[in-house]
Amino acid sequence: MTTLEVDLAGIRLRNPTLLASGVMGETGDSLLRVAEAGAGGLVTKSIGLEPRKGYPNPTLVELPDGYINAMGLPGPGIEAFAEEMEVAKKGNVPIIGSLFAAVPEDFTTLAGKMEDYGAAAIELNLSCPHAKGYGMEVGIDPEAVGTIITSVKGAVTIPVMAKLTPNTHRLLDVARAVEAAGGDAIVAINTVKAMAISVEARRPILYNRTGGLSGPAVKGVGLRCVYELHGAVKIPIVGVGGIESSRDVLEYMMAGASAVQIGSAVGRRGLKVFSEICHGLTEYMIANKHRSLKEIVGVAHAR
Amino acid sequence: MTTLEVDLAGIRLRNPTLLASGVMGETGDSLLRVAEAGAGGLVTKSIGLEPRKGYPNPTLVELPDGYINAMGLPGPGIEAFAEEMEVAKKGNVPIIGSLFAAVPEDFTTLAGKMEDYGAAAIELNLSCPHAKGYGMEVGIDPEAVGTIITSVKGAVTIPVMAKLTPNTHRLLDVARAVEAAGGDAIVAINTVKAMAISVEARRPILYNRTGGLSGPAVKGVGLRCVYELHGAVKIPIVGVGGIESSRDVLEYMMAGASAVQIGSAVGRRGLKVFSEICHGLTEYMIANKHRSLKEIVGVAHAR
Amino acid sequence: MLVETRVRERIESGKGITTLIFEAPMAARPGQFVMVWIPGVDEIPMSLSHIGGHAGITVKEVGEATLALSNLRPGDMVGLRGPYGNGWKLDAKRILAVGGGVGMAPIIPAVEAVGDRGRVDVAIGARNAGEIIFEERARAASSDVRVTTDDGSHGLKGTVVALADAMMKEKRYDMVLGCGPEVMNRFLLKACVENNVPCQLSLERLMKCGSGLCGSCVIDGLRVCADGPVFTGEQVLGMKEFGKCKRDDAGLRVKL
Amino acid sequence: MLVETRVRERIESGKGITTLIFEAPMAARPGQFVMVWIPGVDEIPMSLSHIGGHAGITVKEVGEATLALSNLRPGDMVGLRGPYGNGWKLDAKRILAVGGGVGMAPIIPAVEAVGDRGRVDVAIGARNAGEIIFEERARAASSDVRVTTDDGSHGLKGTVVALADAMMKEKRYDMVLGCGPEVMNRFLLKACVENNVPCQLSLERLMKCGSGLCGSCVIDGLRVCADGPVFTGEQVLGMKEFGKCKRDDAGLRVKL
Ligand SMILES: Cc1cc2nc3c(=O)[nH]c(=O)nc-3n(C[C@H](O)[C@H](O)[C@H](O)COP(=O)(O)OP(=O)(O)OC[C@H]3O[C@@H](n4cnc5c(N)ncnc54)[C@H](O)[C@@H]3O)c2cc1C
Ligand SMILES: Cc1cc2nc3c(=O)[nH]c(=O)nc-3n(C[C@H](O)[C@H](O)[C@H](O)COP(=O)(O)OP(=O)(O)OC[C@H]3O[C@@H](n4cnc5c(N)ncnc54)[C@H](O)[C@@H]3O)c2cc1C
Ligand SMILES: Cc1cc2nc3c(=O)[nH]c(=O)nc-3n(C[C@H](O)[C@H](O)[C@H](O)COP(=O)(O)O)c2cc1C
Ligand SMILES: Cc1cc2nc3c(=O)[nH]c(=O)nc-3n(C[C@H](O)[C@H](O)[C@H](O)COP(=O)(O)O)c2cc1C
Ligand code: FES
Ligand code: FES
Repeated sequence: MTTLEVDLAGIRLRNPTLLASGVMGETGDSLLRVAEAGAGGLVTKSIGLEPRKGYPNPTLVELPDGYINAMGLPGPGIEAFAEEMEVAKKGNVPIIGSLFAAVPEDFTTLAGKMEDYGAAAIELNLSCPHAKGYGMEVGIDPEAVGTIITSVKGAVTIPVMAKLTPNTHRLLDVARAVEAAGGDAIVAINTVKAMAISVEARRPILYNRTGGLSGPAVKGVGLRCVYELHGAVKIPIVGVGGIESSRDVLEYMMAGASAVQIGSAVGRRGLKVFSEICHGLTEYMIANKHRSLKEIVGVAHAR
Repeated sequence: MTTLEVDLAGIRLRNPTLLASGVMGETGDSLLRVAEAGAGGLVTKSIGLEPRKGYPNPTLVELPDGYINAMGLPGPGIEAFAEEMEVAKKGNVPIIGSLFAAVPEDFTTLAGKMEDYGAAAIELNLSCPHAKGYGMEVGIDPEAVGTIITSVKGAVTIPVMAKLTPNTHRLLDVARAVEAAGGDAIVAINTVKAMAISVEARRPILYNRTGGLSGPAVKGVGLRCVYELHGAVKIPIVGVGGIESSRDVLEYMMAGASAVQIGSAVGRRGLKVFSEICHGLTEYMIANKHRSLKEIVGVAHAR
Repeated sequence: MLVETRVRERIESGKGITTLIFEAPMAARPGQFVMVWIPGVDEIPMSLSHIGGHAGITVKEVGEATLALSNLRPGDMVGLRGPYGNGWKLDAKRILAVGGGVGMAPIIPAVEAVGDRGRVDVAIGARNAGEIIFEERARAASSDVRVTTDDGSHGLKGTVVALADAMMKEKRYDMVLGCGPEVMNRFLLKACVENNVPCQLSLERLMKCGSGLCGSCVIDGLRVCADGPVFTGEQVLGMKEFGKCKRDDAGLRVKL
Repeated sequence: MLVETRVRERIESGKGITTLIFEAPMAARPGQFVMVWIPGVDEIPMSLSHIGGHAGITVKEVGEATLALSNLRPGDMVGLRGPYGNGWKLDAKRILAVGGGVGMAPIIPAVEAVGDRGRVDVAIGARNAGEIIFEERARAASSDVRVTTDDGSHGLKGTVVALADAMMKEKRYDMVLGCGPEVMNRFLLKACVENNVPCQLSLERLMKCGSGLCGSCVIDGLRVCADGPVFTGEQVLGMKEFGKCKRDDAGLRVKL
């Protein structure tokens, strides 16, 4: 029988499609629903130390080929997230706890709690383009990132992944720093810093003015990052950005991704996107006589 | 009467729409045709010291919302470009000579020739994402960029503009270096580094593997860069990226652009895009009782 | 996609309840909603009380954004995105539509869409006469429209749920549509279960993205914006959080 | 948008001339072309010799990419993007279609599209019998098909331009369609001018983007990919570069 199972840094996933952070990931019940819809694993909303309201609305702009969002990292904070994890775990798929913080110590504290709550891995959000003091503001400096990875690795026994930003020319340097510090995987990409302006209102639409571009518009950027990362580091890569079909997943895997995440397509295509993609992947594997998806990871690098 | 005239670093443009570099800009006759189609000014293909064939095909990938290209900076070289400029000048609109080089001395040589040929200004391509040794490889380092601007400014009397890349977190630092070195304007953005993969062929589609994303997909990125630049430097900004309609132009101007460039839309919409945009701008100005487009530059920054 | 439009007409539909008709058209199903951006203020969800030719909403003043909306004048600009959500299913043979207060906003286009005065009855309730809205539109589209107010200032005195309960006992319906405050929805659901009539309820939760992404609007795992706002009675019966708690801006549970 | 497809059928249409029919359908107008990607080799422009149900091209071996294409076998993969270009205008009453060698590729779908055997005549020319293609398709669609070869090995001996000239003198046409080597196009244009018959010519230049962007395919200011490949006789008469020079990969002028 064809299996879509993949191994991601030691975690077994029933299929390579993970829910991306920030989409339906704030509450246990919504995470559970995504598991039921067929996702191979779940990444939580990026959780911080304290509850945060996020930015006032508008927090989202819809474009023909994607979204620009500036939610502002809303979330209940790590304490309250315990009960959400309890519920989410009923989905019986690995849960990756996404975390944001400004300094290594806070990342360590958060990661420890996430491990206690039963997370299968940690994803460090070093890449949010629109929250002051967090995310990409720390994620563009290889040294700072190395320090964070070292600290978090020292504090937990589960795999630690770093989610990186494409908004820098230093992506590969940062990724090498993650690998050197013992990080277990790279997740790429987070959103591309962008903006939308209303001509009638003569002002930026988003409350935060700038936000992050996601969806099909950024697929080419994500593919390029994954392809370049595959050539630069040996740890596994998780591809994210504009994935809406099994073909998109195959492109990412051929570029070098061991697994993928899906965010915007949940809004644009609906929750059925997970099962539809898995169906398409299975068909592809049968047609091409593959026994494991591992066989296609990185094949686009051969010449 | 309503006028669309704008001033860009001392150059008078009959309207704010310039042809972007690399599109129909390699031969005098094609530049002339774009002038006849209504463009307010023309930017030439980026010209180097020697003739270059560029990359073999495929050099272009078409996407629903844009293109990914890796032409590889083909061009006849600065000597042979003299006769093209002679022809292009018949269009009676300002011609901005785009140049690429690896070191300041070469930029200086090229700029001197372009001035001799009758260019109204120089645009330095510090931002091409896919030509080894050129473009963005030099354009992400504020110091190196400052040196180039200083040298070129010392060699010509016409305005010198720097075209910058969004593929870095240092955009504003680079722009400030341009301003400090006496640069006359910033042009943003060049393409966003991206890639396309063929599942059937199991390889990148472009000969050069990676290329640059342009068209509507990057409009939000360009708007963000122009908006941020407007807050960071006082020299004028030329907005580029995904412009296809008068509304797009208004968004860029409200974000802070004094003029705009149009590239991909020439392929997607046809040459009529210039006159259609100008028509839309005139209608907007009449409806909103503006006497000069200057009145809307940067208005999205007011709160 | 954001549609930038202007207020074409402003109608005071009731006390503190304002209807805004916009220049922009909006092809939508009854029960769908839009995210309304009031530049410089906020962006909030509003049911479409008018669909087709010109989009229209009916807003009750409860806080900063609804106040700003209520004060808009013809010519003022708003941004609309949508329509979002599923809307009502209207294929039942005999429908009872029940609206409480501004809950009539998503109900009235459904009543009109049935297109057969005999197939749909309407029960309208509010605290007092001033808050009864769309009674005339209802009478134009239905041959049995009844009204209640808490204080008896118009129509019967009592709650709209009591009225709906009586109507279900008096006539045979095979579908109830309901929209109002959550406590009304809760009792209406109870009445429907007791009278053995299936129902659909339009629910509300805090909305940010409106597009099924952020998860801020969930009741249990269901997104009000994308899986609702209209849910079947069975779905609502399965909701642990319905009538009990909601989520605040940080995603923390708050008791209702 | 790149369509990844496979070769469905391979037909040797003539000596060194191969027709490839692909799995993918292609809705196109006669005279349009596609950019054909042969992975690992190149991407080159090819007229569509078959449109509709399955896309087809007819390729003459002249260099690396055309050789690779000719050697493809059923099941092999190519990428297609397009269709690009304007295609022929076919509204004239009496048409003479003139194809030289593989120049028949964009001509034959036009002949078939006229859909009236009496409205279109065809003149086919080539160096020798082996290079005459699509004669049968032409006969099926036209009641007057004539053939010439340089060496007289099939049909009349002589050039297709001489044949066309004779036909123009013999019958009345109000449009000539022509495609072949540039020297043939040049003399055909001359003959049409002399016989006072309007014409359309399909031209070729080096193509990179195929999409009207890069400017590598220009003749004077006109892009063969986007403004052509079919140009009117008047347009061609106005071209300083036609028949004289073309541009190389670097955009430098090269004598023809
Ligand atoms: C799908 C949907 C359709 C809606 N349709 C309409 C409509 O047609 N007409 C109308 O008047 N209102 C409608 N609402 C409710 C409306 O969106 C809120 O009243 C509005 O967001 C409050 O904003 P505010 O800034 O004025 O008040 P705030 O200052 O935010 O709050 C004032 C009070 O209203 C409560 N509140 C805030 N937001 C909501 C919410 N989303 N749901 C329930 N209570 C809330 C607060 O808890 C507080 O008690 C709808 C809500 C949803 C989710
Ligand atoms: C719109 C258009 C439609 C075409 N349709 C067909 C077709 O239906 N069938 C067909 O066989 N060919 C067609 N061609 C020509 C075909 O694209 C070229 O023969 C091919 O690109 C040559 O590639 P190569 O690598 O095999 O040869 P190369 O090694 O590149 O060159 C071999 C020889 O061909 C010449 N050449 C190369 N490219 C071109 C070109 N674009 N135009 C003219 N001469 C060229 C070179 O100068 C050289 O003499 C068409 C060209 C255009 C522009
Ligand atoms: C509404 C929204 C909220 C997001 N929130 C987060 C977040 O909290 N943490 C994070 O690492 N990424 C966040 N992202 C980024 C996504 O996880 C993902 O990297 C990005 O959207 C690209 O993938 P997509 O094109 O599939 O959406 C968010 C994206 C969206 C659209
Ligand atoms: C085919 C192509 C070739 C280009 N060549 C150049 C170039 O030589 N120099 C340059 O500075 N920019 C070049 N660009 C970038 C454009 O000038 C422009 O910055 C970019 O495409 C974004 O604008 P658009 O969305 O309007 O195309 C090229 C773009 C395209 C699509
Ligand atoms: S409001 Fe964001 S998911 Fe419903
Ligand atoms: S091939 Fe690029 S413009 Fe024609």
